[in-house]
Amino acid sequence: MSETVAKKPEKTNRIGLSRADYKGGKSTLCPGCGHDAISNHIISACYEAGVDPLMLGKFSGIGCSSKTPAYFISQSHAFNAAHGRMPSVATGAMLANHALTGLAVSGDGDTASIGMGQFAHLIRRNLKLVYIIENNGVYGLTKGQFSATADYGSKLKRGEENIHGAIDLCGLALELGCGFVARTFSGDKKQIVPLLQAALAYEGTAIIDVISPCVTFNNHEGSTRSYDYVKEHDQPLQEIDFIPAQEQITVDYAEGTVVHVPMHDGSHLALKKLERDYNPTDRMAAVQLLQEARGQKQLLTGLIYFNEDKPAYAKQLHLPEAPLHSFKEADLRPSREQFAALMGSFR
Amino acid sequence: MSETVAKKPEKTNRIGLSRADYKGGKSTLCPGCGHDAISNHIISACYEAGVDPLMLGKFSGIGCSSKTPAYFISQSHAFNAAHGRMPSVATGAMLANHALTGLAVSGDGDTASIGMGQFAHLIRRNLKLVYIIENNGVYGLTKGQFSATADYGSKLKRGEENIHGAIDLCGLALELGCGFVARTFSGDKKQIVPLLQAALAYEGTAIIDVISPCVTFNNHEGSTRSYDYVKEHDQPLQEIDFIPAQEQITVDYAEGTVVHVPMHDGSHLALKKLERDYNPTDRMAAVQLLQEARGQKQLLTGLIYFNEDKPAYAKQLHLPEAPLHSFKEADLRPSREQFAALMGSFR
Amino acid sequence: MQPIVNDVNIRIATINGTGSQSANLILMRSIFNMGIPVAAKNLFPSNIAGLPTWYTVRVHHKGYQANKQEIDIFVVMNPNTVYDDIRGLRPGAILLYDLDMKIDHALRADHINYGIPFGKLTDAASDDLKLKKKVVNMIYVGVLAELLSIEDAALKQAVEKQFNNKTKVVDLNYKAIQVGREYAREHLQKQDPYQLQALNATGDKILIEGNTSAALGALVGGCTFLSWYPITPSSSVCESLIGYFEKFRVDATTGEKRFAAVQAEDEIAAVGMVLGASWAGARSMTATSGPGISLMSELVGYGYFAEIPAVIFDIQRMGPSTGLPTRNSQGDLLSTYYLSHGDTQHILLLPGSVTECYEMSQQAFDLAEQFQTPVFVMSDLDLGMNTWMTDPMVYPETAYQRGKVLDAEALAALEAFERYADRDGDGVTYRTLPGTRSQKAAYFTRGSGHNEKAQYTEKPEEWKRVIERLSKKFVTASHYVPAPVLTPGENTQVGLLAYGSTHFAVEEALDQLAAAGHQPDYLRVRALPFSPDVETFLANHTVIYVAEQNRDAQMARLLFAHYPQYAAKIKSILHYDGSFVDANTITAQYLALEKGTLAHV
Amino acid sequence: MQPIVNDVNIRIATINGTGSQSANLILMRSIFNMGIPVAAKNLFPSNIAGLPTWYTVRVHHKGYQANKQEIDIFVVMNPNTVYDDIRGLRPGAILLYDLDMKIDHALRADHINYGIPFGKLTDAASDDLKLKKKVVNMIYVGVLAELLSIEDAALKQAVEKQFNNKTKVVDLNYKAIQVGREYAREHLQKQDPYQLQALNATGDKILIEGNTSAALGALVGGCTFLSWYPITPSSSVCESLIGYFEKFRVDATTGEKRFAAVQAEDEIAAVGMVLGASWAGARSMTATSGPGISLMSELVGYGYFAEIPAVIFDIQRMGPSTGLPTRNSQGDLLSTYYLSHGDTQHILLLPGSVTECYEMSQQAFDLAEQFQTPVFVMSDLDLGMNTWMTDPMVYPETAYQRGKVLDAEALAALEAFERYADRDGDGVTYRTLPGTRSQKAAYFTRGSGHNEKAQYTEKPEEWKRVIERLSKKFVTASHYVPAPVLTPGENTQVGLLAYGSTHFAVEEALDQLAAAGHQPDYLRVRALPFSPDVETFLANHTVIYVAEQNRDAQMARLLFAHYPQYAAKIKSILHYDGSFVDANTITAQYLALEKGTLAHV
Ligand SMILES: Cc1ncc(C[n+]2csc(CCOP(=O)(O)OP(=O)(O)O)c2C)c(N)n1
Ligand SMILES: Cc1ncc(C[n+]2csc(CCOP(=O)(O)OP(=O)(O)O)c2C)c(N)n1
Ligand code: SF4
Ligand code: SF4
Ligand SMILES: [Mg+2]
Ligand SMILES: [Mg+2]
Repeated sequence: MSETVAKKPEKTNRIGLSRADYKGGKSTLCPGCGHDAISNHIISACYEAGVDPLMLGKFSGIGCSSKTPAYFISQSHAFNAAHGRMPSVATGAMLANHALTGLAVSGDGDTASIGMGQFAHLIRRNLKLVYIIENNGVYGLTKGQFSATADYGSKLKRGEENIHGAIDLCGLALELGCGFVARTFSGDKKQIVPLLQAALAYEGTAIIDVISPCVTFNNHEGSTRSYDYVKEHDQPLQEIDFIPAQEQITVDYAEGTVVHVPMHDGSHLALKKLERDYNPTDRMAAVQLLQEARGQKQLLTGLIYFNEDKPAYAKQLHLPEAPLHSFKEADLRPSREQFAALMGSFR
Repeated sequence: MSETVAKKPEKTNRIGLSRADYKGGKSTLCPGCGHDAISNHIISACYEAGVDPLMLGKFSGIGCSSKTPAYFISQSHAFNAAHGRMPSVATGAMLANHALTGLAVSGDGDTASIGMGQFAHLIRRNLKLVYIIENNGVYGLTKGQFSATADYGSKLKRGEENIHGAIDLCGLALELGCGFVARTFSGDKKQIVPLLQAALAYEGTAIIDVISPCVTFNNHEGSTRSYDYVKEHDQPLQEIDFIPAQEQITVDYAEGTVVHVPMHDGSHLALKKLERDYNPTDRMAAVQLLQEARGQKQLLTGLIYFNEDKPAYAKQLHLPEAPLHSFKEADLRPSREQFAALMGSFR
Repeated sequence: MQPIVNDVNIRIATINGTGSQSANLILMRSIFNMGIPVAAKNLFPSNIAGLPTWYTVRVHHKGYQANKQEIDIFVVMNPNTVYDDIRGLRPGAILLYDLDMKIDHALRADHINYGIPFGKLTDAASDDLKLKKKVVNMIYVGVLAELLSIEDAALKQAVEKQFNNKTKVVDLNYKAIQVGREYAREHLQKQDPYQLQALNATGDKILIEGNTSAALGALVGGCTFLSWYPITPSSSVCESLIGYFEKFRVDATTGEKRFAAVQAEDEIAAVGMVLGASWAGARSMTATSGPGISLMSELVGYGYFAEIPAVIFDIQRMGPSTGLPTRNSQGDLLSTYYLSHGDTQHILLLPGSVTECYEMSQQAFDLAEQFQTPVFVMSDLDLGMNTWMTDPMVYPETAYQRGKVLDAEALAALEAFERYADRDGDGVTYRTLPGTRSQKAAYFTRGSGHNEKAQYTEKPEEWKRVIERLSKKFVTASHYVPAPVLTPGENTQVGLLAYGSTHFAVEEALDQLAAAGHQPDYLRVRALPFSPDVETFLANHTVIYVAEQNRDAQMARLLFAHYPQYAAKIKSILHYDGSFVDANTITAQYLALEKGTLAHV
Repeated sequence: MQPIVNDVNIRIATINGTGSQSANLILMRSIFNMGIPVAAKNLFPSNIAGLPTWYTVRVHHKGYQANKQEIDIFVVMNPNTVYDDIRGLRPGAILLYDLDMKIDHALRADHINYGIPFGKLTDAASDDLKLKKKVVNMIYVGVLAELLSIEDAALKQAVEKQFNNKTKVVDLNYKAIQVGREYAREHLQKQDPYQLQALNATGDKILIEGNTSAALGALVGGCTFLSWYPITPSSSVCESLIGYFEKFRVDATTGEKRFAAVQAEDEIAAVGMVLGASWAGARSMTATSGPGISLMSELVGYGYFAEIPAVIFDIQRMGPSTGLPTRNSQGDLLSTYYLSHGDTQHILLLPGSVTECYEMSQQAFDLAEQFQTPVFVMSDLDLGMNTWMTDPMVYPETAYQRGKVLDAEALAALEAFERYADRDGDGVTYRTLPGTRSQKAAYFTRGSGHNEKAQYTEKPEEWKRVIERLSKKFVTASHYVPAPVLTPGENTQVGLLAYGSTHFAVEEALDQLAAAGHQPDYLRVRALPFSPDVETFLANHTVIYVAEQNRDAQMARLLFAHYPQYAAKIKSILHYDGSFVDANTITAQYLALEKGTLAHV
């Protein structure tokens, strides 16, 4: 009696999931907030990369930005930690089960102010984790005070001028030995999605500093994080293609126009040259680039540095594949004989 | 009846004090500890610079290194703070009375581990403060665990190898916009004393990373902070002369062999070239230098970077010359009329 | 229908970020301008825009300012909460709703329902599309003005104040109010009993938030150093203070600033800077809320033990953890009193009104310097961020109490200076400031064991001497902190004890209880350590009910700690759902306890 | 002279960093090898080398292990403390000193003074200048061996153990001991009553430090994740555990490690990692001391409220602040129980012996997972870093209690998964681990207000439901934590209550009190929340003395908090000068309280 209506088959990804399988709860951020755009890009990147939601761990701190893991990929476990403490929480979780894919979202306040110490030490340990900073130069959730990434001389809504220099989180990451450093803009889907895919494939801490305007508190004249300002100053370093391990390189790139960056898992980044010749695998060039950008108040976006030669932390620690919780009494206790011998040693 | 024995007049400094006026309590550190040598150098530098002990504030955190303010210049007030929290304490004190000269001693654990966040933000604010890190690569006081400045692959006494890369506090300071960055060795009095004098004259945060061997826990084969290792690898960048404002330059330096670095207060650094041509006022050169040193496992000591173009924090805040505690009710309260008007505004 | 005059509770449901705040303030202030007591409670979400917000204006001739759960008039502007709002509204109350919401099916017959065509009316108020959004809220002000007979002059004055006398804006908004008023006059038939009639009860009173008055207290109290890290609901203490600093503390000729205000990188740094600045002699403060207090724990212990003044405002919100950042609680008492490891106890001031936020803010600086220790001002979101009616703050007549500080001259008269010697036998020792021009001045400040000379020691008897002196100092302080306030009742057997923002609900509850034949003595505690009067109160009653806004009966536990002999007599009245406590809650629990139907906590 | 057999208290004063530790251990162990009970207290400074250290070996046939202030034999090797040491030594005691110190003028006639020519004797023991420094301490071992009749076999065995049977070192040191022994035999005339006689009282007992046994407990208790930041006196918990990990948890074939140990950048990061790892399912722990506990405050509140297991060892030292890092206290009880802002209360385990350090270390992991909350093991420096004699630890026979974790299969059987729903009515809810292969598994962990589904909420009733359930969970936990241990006395009117390391002094005090005609019931409390038995004990006695090592009567205050009805009956016996508490202190205060001469605290 019932008729089956033939539905148009939904498009699915590598692991058979549709984009809808990556959706999250309804956002409660201000309409137009850059952070919401980033949530969408994360969904796109995870969908396209075929990330398994059941094996994804989402981490964040406190702030408007840190709320966003509630707005993407509800099928994944999430740990919305305390302010500035996400890196340590993620470290514990990702060591306890390093088969998980770790995706972290933080804000400039959460990372560069209260979270500075943990951020630095996360990078030092090279925990495998995609670490996204949704950088708007202010504390959104507490109503618009300057953060430590606000530019010198930039202005708050009510006119107050910043007397401090900005902390450059990319520069810092580079200095601390990070092997994946990128800067991008919440509005540049074409740049951010492949960067996220590459970061997801990267064997270590991948830092992505995303300029993400706060429409409510930092989108005015005098701000250097407003949509207008960012659009005007954004200078992409490259055009980025991410080619997953499973796919062949199908595009033919003209000789000399593309830097190829192979990744450990067989995937691949193709960086098409734009204005300048830039090799993101040259650390010194990266340092120089950032220094220059700061001096000339440029906003250079793209892959700033890539180097995969350090083992990720879990590897360094020789962790087994299985999660630590899976081990049983017999795996964890010394034998009765070993124990007795140990007791003997205390006599 | 009593005879006055004519004593040989003691040598005194610019403000009429003898070196004895700068002495401290008896050290309780291990005999041979690098930190004790540094205390002596601090005494020398303060004596020679004519620092007024009554106007000196000594600050430290927790660690063997942080104990040392008890061992020099007892006539000065000292604040031996909690572990890793000295930068904030010093910030408060030095803003409350910025006529004080601020001298801070910390350890690599105190600064690069628990103190990382405060260290970074101190530099960002450019508080006028001489900040000495007595860097031995271990936590001395807790008996020799690796600190975050221990080199990759270096070994603990009982053989454990470091799996992490070192945090380079000079590199970090540079990245964070510090205008006075130096590295030196506790055993190199000739280098450290003029550096300290220059730092005392500097109008902002002056970072001096002093390699200071821990004889008890990190002076063995396999350590990269042992006396032997450091002596073998130390490559001074320059020969440093500090010429105070009051003095004339008397030495004749041969053309091209010396970089002159004038300071805001009229004093002056003369940096005599050694092996390499190095200009410490070029930020990019400094970055390059450190990068190179790390790559080649060199220990380059001397003045790494100097730039005095940022105003110190107290200036930025337009603080009056007088200490904040000196203001009275009449200075601090609005007038009766102003107050009444204010009340009116709440109606 | 018997008119109910000057006793009405009006709630407006909106979405945050839609700018209803101006309208609500105008509503409140216009009633205030008529000489009728008002108070407001703002229930806002922990987010920036798009979530439900409820603003409640309470009008009461007696001046009740506590929260009241029962709403008389409910203006529902938020389609997302309208069904819940209607469901929760008591029978007989007025519902004022937007006809465009099309909620006829949800209206209840036991409400007085007034539908307003907001869309149409805003069209009438302005042609400008942008402005329409802004004035829509003025419409309900006009409707309410008509319903309750708010005078035009009072309204006009409120609008002018709100918009700083900017003629164009004033006119636009006033016009919108009139549009609402006219609509109501023409289309609504008053079926409710609520009326406002001009009174003379607001005199020279002011409307102010506790955080603003706390900032004012710090300003006149001589604070010269502020370090803070933003956190709701404390940020406005610091932001207001900075505003006052910039206004009153900048030398007009030199531009020099007689203050330093630092936005710290976190709360640990904030309190670290405060300790440093206090050590160097500046009157220093920070303000935070629960999570910040937790983070400050280690350094507060340092301040306690090394004896450094510090003023710390805790504008309490609902915890534990991140909890409900925009909801109220008195839940930090225990953890703050015992803040930090080891044997520590801190001075807590417990302001019970916005006036006391102002007064205790000043006292805190005096006490911190007199007793050389961190002093906490335990305010809360209710006091701090809601608007309260109160007498104008009094210009301070007294000099700062700067405590025992030895200058060079004083030192010259001494043989030797010992930082931690109890010369006066009161547990309070003398300090010097860095920069003092005397060779005797210096001492070594440390958080480790020290003797009278501030030298490191591990000797048992020296250690004991210091921490016993700290206990003695604490006892001395109990005679200096604000004493409790007793409101005698008729029944001298039963005591009711409360503190902080709970006071207002208790005041109202006392009237309710009196009507039911209960007239306990009421003691409002204002500080820890407890003044001797607290013991007297406990001793003199056979049962003492302690009313507070937390789950764990925190004040009661502190009373147990200090008066175990009376512990058995103490019973708790508790409120801890995050809402501002109201009189009914207290009355109901009191009566149940008296009847024995409520299990004693 | 009546000989005193197997009851002697020997103290050695040295300078730290001079390597006396081996000698002291050999001395202790050789007595132990004779079957005589021993225990040691190491009083060391908070520095690395050059400051005074006192090591005390207590020998007692009854097995008393508490500190004893009165010294019978004092070996003074430290010229910097010799005068003070002599001054403090009780009349009649033996002084063993270095003749090279030239202190004849300071010797007291009321001591038995034995001067030893250490310089000459070390010359005899070794020609090597470097070795001389090392063996000098063996000389006094030899002298004492002779004085007290320690058997050579027992000595030899101790030396061999100390130096891992390395023949050359063993021979060298044993020779030095013999040099000492011979000197004593030839030159000293025994004038004292102290004698050791072989006993059978050490059986298969072991000598162990509490931190070592805690680490062992964590090892067998299934800990797989450790994050820590060094701090005295807790570091050795972590360092021992890492040693055991490396020894027992590395797969011999693959080299894979079934643990992760991270030296964190500070204590906040350490506990953050623990929460993250526990959340992902690993049994996780950290160890710290007071300052670290304070720093962990915010995140511990997170763990409490978001309900995440965590095991945290607090090896208490003397606070507040940096305090005395190498001195003892039970001073973190209150601040840890109430750690973090808002209404929080934590499970505290209170080990009263090194054996319980081992057992409770295991229980802590079970309880943390069963109740999904941070669990603190409140040890202290006395238990943790001193060497205690005890029965061998028992190999665990029970399976891990991993609490309510739903796997994919369990989820399949459910309609929906609600993280915070109280399905069993015991306040304990179900959790899932990330990586679970079920689409129902995921939930959003947050420290902010949440409902049963872990969704954000600000609704008063939802908030209240969650924090009331947390209270209920805490009550459930009170039935699972280790129950108190009752030692009945004869006088059932008077109760004595203690916990933790105070136990040993109490045990000995009970014998002293019995001799004086007092025989109270003794309850040793082992955990918070209090088991129901604690209430029974309070109810059944007319007065209860609570003995503890802090200034503020912290346990007493916790008893007041939970049993206000009995608060008036509770009196405190306190010790807080940093030294390890001894029986005399307890007995004296007890008797004074009974007599009414000690003011009740
Ligand atoms: C310990 C602590 N301190 C302060 C706060 C208050 N707070 C919440 S979010 C925030 C800043 C958020 O800024 P950012 O990380 O830049 O996020 P954004 O809102 O701008 O996205 C602060 C200070 C807190 N939640 N916890
Ligand atoms: C909050 C806190 N955590 C841990 C400690 C223990 N602690 C004392 S000193 C120290 C490390 C010191 O290392 P470093 O700063 O390098 O000084 P050093 O002793 O090597 O000179 C630590 C971890 C402490 N005092 N406080
Ligand atoms: S306040 Fe700013 S950062 Fe926060 S949600 Fe709104 S636009 Fe985004
Ligand atoms: S332990 Fe090391 S750092 Fe500490 S005093 Fe000794 S040598 Fe110096
Ligand atoms: Mg931000
Ligand atoms: Mg060090």
